[in-house]
Amino acid sequence: MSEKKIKNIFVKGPIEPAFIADSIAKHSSKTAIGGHSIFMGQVRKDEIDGKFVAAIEYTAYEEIALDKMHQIREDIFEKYPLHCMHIYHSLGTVKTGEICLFVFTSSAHRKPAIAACDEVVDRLKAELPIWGKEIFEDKTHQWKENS
Amino acid sequence: MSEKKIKNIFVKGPIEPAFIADSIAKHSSKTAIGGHSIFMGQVRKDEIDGKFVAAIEYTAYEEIALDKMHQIREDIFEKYPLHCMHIYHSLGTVKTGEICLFVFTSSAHRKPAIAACDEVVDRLKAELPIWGKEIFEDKTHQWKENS
Amino acid sequence: MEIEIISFGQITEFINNQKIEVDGITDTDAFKQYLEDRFPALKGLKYKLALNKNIVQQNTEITNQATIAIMPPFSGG
Amino acid sequence: MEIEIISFGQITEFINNQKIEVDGITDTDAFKQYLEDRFPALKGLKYKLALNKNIVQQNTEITNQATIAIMPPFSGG
Repeated sequence: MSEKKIKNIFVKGPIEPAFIADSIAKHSSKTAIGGHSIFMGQVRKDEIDGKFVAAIEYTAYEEIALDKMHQIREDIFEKYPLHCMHIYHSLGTVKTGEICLFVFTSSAHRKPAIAACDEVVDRLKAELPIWGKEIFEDKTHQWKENS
Repeated sequence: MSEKKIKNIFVKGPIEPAFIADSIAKHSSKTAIGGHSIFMGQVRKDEIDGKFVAAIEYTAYEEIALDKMHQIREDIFEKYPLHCMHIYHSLGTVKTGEICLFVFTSSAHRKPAIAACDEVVDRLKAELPIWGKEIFEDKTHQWKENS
Repeated sequence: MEIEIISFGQITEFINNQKIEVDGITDTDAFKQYLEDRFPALKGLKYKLALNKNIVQQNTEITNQATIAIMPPFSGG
Repeated sequence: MEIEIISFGQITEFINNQKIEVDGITDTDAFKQYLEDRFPALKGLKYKLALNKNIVQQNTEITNQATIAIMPPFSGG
């Protein structure tokens, strides 16, 4: 896992359920896997001062984000006995109810897959230079802040 | 969530990726959800004394299993602020590489979904009267034991 | 009295589902003893009983027409 | 010397990407001071710099032709 091969994680627009199904189906030939853990982030229709979020527009400093993600990937593979890990994050517009983040980890037994997935999501949110601009139904906006 | 409505969790044969995609897609109208956590169990091609597992055949004491699952569901909804929870477990034959368990939890923020999913999987494995018979490639078998 | 026995998992390999006529067995502890005498293979196993679809947690009275399930350790998931 | 500034997130609303000519600024601490003087809106924000695509963790020397990114708190996921 240690060759410096930077994988892309960015997808234009929402991540479709069919894409996720495809990703799951591809693992049926990996018969050493016993447990898969998935996290998906979905855009919430939050209400702020009486206005509803209609979409989030994501931008990123892509080079740094991919480089950081590569480091996180290395750390996680070092720490947990994983078979694989797939990460996708949207760029551009993702409407409420659509999926903007897909993290997928697999291992022989369930605990490492679950722990790794959780940790990747935490680190990704804290360390990747990605910004979400919440667009309200009336086209005004505010910048999202991770809590 | 407290009416005594026992949901079925059993699916004949493997759980298909397309079924999972469908289940995910159905949540796009639930715009209060911000995070989904999924766990999937996949049948491993374990090697035991030189023989490889070809499939697991699942049986259950269905009435008790569904009743227990109902209790677990109530406990988890009590404990975590979830929007929904879906659980499916195979009965009958599931081949190596196929999915036999699908647990899907959703909440406004990610942490409860992830914690609930993890806890459901733990409790389901410990408390539901379900048995897996590992069928080897030569048609001999052994009874699975959860570690 | 009449008891219906049902078995699961590996226990199905040596105890078939059956109705039995027993006397003098009034609770689940006594029934376990009866089972282990009749099916010695049970002794090496960790198993649980379910009485009328309730998992037995402590010694419980058995009444006529009871259904008792014999369940080896669970291995779902 | 010449520095290229790029901005992200809400900072794009008051700092455009641009090349600037500055003298006497030799490290990132000095550059922050320069930025906050020129763009007072930055003062209320928690922001980070990235120098030539590396996030600045501590005061770092700036050389000619550097690219400096100004990044508000991250909000991916």
